[in-house]
Amino acid sequence: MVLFDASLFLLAAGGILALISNRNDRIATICGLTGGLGGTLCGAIGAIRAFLTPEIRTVAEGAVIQQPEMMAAFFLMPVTILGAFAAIHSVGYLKHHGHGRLGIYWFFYNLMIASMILVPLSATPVTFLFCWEIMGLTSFALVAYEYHSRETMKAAWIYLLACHAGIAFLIPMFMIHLGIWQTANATLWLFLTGAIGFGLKAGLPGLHVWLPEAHPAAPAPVSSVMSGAMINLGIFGILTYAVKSNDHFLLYGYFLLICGIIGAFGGAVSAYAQQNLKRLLACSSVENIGIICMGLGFGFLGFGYQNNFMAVCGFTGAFLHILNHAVLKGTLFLAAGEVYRSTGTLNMDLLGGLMKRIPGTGRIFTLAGLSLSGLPPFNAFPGEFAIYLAGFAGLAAKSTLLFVISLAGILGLAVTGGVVCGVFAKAIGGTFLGEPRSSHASEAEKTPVSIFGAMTGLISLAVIMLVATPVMTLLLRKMPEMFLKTAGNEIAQHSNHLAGLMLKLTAASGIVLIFFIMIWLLRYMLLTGKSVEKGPTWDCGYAEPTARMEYTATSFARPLCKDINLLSCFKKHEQKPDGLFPESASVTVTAEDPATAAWWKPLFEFFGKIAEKVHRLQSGSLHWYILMMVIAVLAMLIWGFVFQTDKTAGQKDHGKVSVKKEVVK
Amino acid sequence: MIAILIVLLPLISAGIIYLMGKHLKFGRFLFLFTAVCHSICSVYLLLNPEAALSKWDIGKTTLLGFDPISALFLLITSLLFILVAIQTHFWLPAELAAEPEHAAAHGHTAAGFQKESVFRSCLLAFLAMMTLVTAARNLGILWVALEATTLVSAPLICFRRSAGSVEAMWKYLLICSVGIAMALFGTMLLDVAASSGGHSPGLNFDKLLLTRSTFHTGWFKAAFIFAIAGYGAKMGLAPFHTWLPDAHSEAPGTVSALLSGSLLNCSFLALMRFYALAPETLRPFCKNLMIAGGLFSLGIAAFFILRQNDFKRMLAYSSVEHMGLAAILWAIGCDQGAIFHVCGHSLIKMTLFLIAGNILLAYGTRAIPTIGGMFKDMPKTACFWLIGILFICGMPPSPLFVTEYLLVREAGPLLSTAVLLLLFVVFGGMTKVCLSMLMGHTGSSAPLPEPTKNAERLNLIPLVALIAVTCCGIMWLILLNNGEI
Amino acid sequence: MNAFVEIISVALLITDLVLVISGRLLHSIRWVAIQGILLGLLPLLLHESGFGVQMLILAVINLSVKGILLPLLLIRAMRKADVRRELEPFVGYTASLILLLAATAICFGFCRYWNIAPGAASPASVPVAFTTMVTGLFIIIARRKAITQAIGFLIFENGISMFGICMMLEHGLMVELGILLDVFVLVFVMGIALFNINREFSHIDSDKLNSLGDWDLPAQNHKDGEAEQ
Amino acid sequence: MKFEFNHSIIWGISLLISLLICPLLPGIINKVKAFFAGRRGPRLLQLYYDLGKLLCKGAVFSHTTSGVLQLAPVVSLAGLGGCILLFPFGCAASPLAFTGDVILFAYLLALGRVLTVLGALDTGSSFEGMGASREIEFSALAEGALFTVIAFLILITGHFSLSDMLIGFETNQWLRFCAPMPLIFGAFGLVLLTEACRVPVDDPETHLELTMIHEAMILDYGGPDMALIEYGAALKLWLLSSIAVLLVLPVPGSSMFWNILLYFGGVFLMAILIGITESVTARFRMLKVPRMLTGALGFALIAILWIRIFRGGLL
Repeated sequence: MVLFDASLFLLAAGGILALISNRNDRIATICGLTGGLGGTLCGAIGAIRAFLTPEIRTVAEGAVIQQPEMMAAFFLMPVTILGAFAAIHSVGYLKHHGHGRLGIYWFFYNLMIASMILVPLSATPVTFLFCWEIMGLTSFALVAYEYHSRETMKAAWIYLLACHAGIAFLIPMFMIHLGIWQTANATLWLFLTGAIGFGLKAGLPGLHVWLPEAHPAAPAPVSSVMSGAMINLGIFGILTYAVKSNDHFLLYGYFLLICGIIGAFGGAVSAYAQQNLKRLLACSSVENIGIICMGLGFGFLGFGYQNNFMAVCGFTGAFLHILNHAVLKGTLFLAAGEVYRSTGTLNMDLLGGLMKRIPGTGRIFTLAGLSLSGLPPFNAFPGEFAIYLAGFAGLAAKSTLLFVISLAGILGLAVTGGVVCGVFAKAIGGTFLGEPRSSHASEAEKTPVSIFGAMTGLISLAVIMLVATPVMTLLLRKMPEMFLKTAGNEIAQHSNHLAGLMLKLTAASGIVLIFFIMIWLLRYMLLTGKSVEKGPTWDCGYAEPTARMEYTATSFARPLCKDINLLSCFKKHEQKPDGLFPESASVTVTAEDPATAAWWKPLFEFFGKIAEKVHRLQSGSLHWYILMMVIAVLAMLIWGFVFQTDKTAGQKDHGKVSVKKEVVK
Repeated sequence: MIAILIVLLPLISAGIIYLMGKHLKFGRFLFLFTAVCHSICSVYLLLNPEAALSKWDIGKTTLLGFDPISALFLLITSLLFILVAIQTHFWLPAELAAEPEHAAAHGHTAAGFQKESVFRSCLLAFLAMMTLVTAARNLGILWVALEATTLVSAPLICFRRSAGSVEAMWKYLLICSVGIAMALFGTMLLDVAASSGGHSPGLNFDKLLLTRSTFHTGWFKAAFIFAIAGYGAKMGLAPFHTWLPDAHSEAPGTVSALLSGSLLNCSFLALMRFYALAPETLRPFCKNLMIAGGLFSLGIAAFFILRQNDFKRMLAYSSVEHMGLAAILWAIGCDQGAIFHVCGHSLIKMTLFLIAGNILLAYGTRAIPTIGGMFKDMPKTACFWLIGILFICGMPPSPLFVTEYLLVREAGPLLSTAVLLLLFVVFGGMTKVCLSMLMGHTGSSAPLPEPTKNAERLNLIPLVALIAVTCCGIMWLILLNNGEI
Repeated sequence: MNAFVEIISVALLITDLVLVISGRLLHSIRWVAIQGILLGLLPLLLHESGFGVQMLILAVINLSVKGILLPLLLIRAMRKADVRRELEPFVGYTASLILLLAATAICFGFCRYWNIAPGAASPASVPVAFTTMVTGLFIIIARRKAITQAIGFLIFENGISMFGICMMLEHGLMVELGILLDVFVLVFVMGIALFNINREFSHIDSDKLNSLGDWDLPAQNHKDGEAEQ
Repeated sequence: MKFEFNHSIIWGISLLISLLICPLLPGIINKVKAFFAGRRGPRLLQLYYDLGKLLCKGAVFSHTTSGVLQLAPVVSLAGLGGCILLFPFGCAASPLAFTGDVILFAYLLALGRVLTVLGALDTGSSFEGMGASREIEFSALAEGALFTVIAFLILITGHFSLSDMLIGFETNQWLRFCAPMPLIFGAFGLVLLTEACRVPVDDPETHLELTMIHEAMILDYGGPDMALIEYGAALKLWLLSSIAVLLVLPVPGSSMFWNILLYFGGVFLMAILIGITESVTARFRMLKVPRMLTGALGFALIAILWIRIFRGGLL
């Protein structure tokens, strides 16, 4: 607890000092960074310690925060670790983006991290809600940090709406949670309100609309923290508050699994269609949250159907994926930020060839991208592997419903996997490979040390995590047990089994690596002593292929998007060449978010239309106003005396008599 | 005696300032002095319950006196007034100087202003009347005082003489007068209801409260309906609120701050008095009526805030919304919540109107689509504006977050869902507007440099108020967390 | 004394009917004055048990304010605003009369059917009071000129005080005086406002006072639709 | 399934043989095609000659490329190396098999593919970009069909490991589940043709780069890298053909000799089958391929439902 207190104090102090010294960029940065780093590191140590030696939760009377239990500690780890690396990254990133306002940035950044640490630590609902909302507000301030552009404005607005809508569901959720609202089906309502309220933060499908807006708008370190750590807190909320009862595992399971399938697939496809690199990453976050939800769904279904192997696999997969996604997505956003910093654009159709200009970033992005695609020797694979296993276990189960949903889950995961490979091929290829497509890319600036350091640190962490996967699997054993009242021996057994499989996976990764080295050596030997030349790209006879002839990221993605055109959101706008000597022709493909197109936009327009109709009431005519008053009074009178008579009839007679008496007197 | 003193003090000062119209400096000094004295008195009243409960008797009927709620309302009014007074002191010269510049920039002739002495004395008289409202223990006096607030605040609305402000004043006068006349009718009906038990207890609130169980229910129903219509008109309950956006948008920022922050509270106090008198059998009826009124206000306000093009009108509708919320809170029996809500709203709304005044000072227009990039052009004002808007929407640590939480807690699922939905619409509308003003690039109407500089200097009072509000909010949050609310 | 009350009630009803069909402002103001005088007489007639000094003072003030001062103020305002007639009302005079008659019938029927005011001075007086209130509101809603609306408000106010008088309510001197003072100042302020309106708009048709509103604003931009695009 | 020592030996020997003779498969296919076209066609061992020639050459790399281009063939082949260790060669379970290794298998194949795509994009060539784009398009869809086939296998065998799935499937079970076999074979066949870049999805031998997928992606390779790619392709074809064979052929289990014979014979038969397919069909229009792959998915799903509804699955 002392560690967390220290962490919060350092964060707060750093933030406030930075705000005070806003006028001096250097001092503000030093204050903010020191506070941020110190705070996150303290928090990280605290979180890891709490995770390794979980204690029973004891809440002192009137306490606001408490020692985290295992689940809270688990979700604190990405927050603190990512927070530290993103803080380092901020130093380099903001050199160009925040003159004179660095203090403000650091203030909000530190406050955001502090509130994110506080969310899992909250001891009471009110504290939780408060921290939750502060988390939303501070991150909103950071999203709106680059306030000049209209896009940022729109993004910030949508994000703010999402935060607030979340609270609007969470307050009722806590009312049910605390038993203040007594309703039938309390567990169902609790879960639904919680899932929507937290899902808005986590980016469950349909509720995810803020992600592709806010992440591109926010400064890269912030998007990194938001995407890697903050959306996980939504999952934390669902697991901690919305899931309460033991006997509704099937409800939770089916809900999360279906959400997960839709989210994973939809997220992958919309990520594939994006032109903006950070937007692509944001959509990919939706996809990964979908995968996490699938894991959790399988886990709950496992409990519901008393299939503990499935439960262990599902939960372990989900939790592993949470960690891996946090680190990898954090890295990717940091790298994307570096792309933006050095080129000034995130439009992949204008980038290209950055592998030669900012090679460090390129390599790290490639590595992280391949990892997040779930490809084997890399990080995200073990998590997905466990989830697949859970699905296989469900496939072999007796229940037909479970069979169908497991099949859907496996299929979803498989197709998602395929599409995600494309997503990252597009991101890596469009951004880093080939020839630069514009001067933005060809004049990219060099990477500062802080940025490179932050990214390298994170990616090394990923490597460590890959090696440590079997150990982590064992450590995560106790997490699923928390949902069951009784800790079963069986779970431990399955967990050990799974850890064994993970060990084999790690070994397989090692073997692939050894193969790789061997083949590379072979190739090296074959090429030594022979002529290795450089030449132009063979472009089927074109002597001088230019960058304009390259396949752009958009054109790369077009075929698959056309195949899977969700709600026809991918629209092609073309201006065909016209006449004998056509001067201009263009094709652009826009990808609108399916959820936005399907219901958010119509909903908002509906409200807008109501508003326009309602506006007629205030027409400016005094006569009408007074008529309205008279009508309202008449309506109230009629309501009061015609529709509510029965109760007061007796009273009235009584009154009449007494009045008469007075008259008689 | 302090009750009379606190009413008469501003009234006398008002008279003096009016009469010594040419001595501007003296007028300014007296104005501030009165405000300070008034707030000292009201603090004293709040701190000394015995003094607060002191009554002033004429012919055996108690006319003036305080109870804790009215003392609190008085304090809020007084506090608001002193803040507004200080703001006025600095704002007025800036506004007078800016008008010709704006006129030149927008190509219209400079509007005239009322005499400063008239403005100040009206403000003081307004304060006196609001004090009287809080002090009144007699429903007749309450009515008289509330009607008088309309009369003395009407000239304030057209401080800057333009067609719009005159029109707003006219509407304000007529709608409020018709409404308040209905309230008079309601008061009379209450008298009838009360005297049906045998002898008339008069209009003394305390006496009525003792005999309320013998009230004739039919008459009381009618009385309550007319009271809702009448005091609701003053308080801004839809559909009696129609004057509010016009008056608030046309009045200078400081006046709107008082209108919205104090006057609405006073009217709410009047309605609370009526509600308190309802016999037990009629409680559900009154409750339903209040909830319906509150919900309707909330709905109307929500949809007017959506697609609003005038930021001061938006604030006015927000007042309608919050009065609706307060009515609902009061009706569902969450008295503490209602009072907290009203107090929190007063402070925040005052801040917002003061800032709106500053924005108006800099830009010379209230049209939202033409304003943009305030973060760049007037950063301090922009920050405070954003914080204020978020606070008024109930983002923590705003006190309104606490009260909205209480509302949801007490109101039950159905009502809460409706309220939360409408609050969300409000939130969407307000933040949209707010962000479009703050972010992006300078819009079609650029701020004039000199007034902008002045406006940026006028942010002391908003800052103080926002800090106070934040402290309040955190305090209440702690109370809520400890289960003490 | 009941007979007198009835007579005055009928007279008040007649004033209502006249007011609703009167198009000339001066005419209307005069009839409002008559109404005020009748109303001032009413409490004197009601109290058979002798006049208190307090009541006498009140009656005198009431008579002078409602019967003389307010009409004078209104006439002054009318002169200043330079307007003589109510042109093209929203509801034609004949229709107004028919509507008012219907309203009268409803008020009477309503009071009779519910036996709404058994304690009133005279059975006819309460419905007349209601009718007067309705007349006032009707005039406010259905007439164009701002000054007519001020007149309408006075009629409405008269109706309310008539109700109070007929129900024999006593609010005490302070309250009565306060109410009177308020009404007086109100009309005074309205007069000033009328003058200002005339100066700013060069007319006092209150139906043309609709520049403030949310309906037909010049720049209706579709914010939300735009935002989602 | 127990891993006995002699099983492992058989597995090891079959593995080595497979590694050695896999370049024969393209030769067989070409011979079959030549036979149908009435030509003599290239030699059966043509690929060996080609590989030998390529291995002795130097290399030319584009200015545009970064290291990814050179990395791609190596990683692909390393991934395939991982795959072969999990595969039940010669109808003998791999000694390295473990629960769920089928996922690793599928994803290692995907790894190679993604790297190839990245390598193609690295050159900045429009044709290679086009090929890469199509590769992703088709493989994403094929992935679904592949996993449905895997689900089918799990359903009928109850095992999660590739070896157990493919060979733990005995004659009596085969008889029980033979009805949907053509469906599942069809589905996997289409996946195979897609993954191995054969007609009707891709045409490895055309001279119009616009119509190619895989071959378009490797336009910029030469020398040892090309050799690695060619060999990798052959190995992949071998692996996929083996799966197809093991998928539909019941394993008697009694005799090692028969198992091995069945295995190698089946693979060559498969090559001939591919050759025949290529001879009698033309390449599909690119637009039609996604529909075809969705059809494969449909086949597999129907097969699964068939099993589930009419046979109740194995478990």
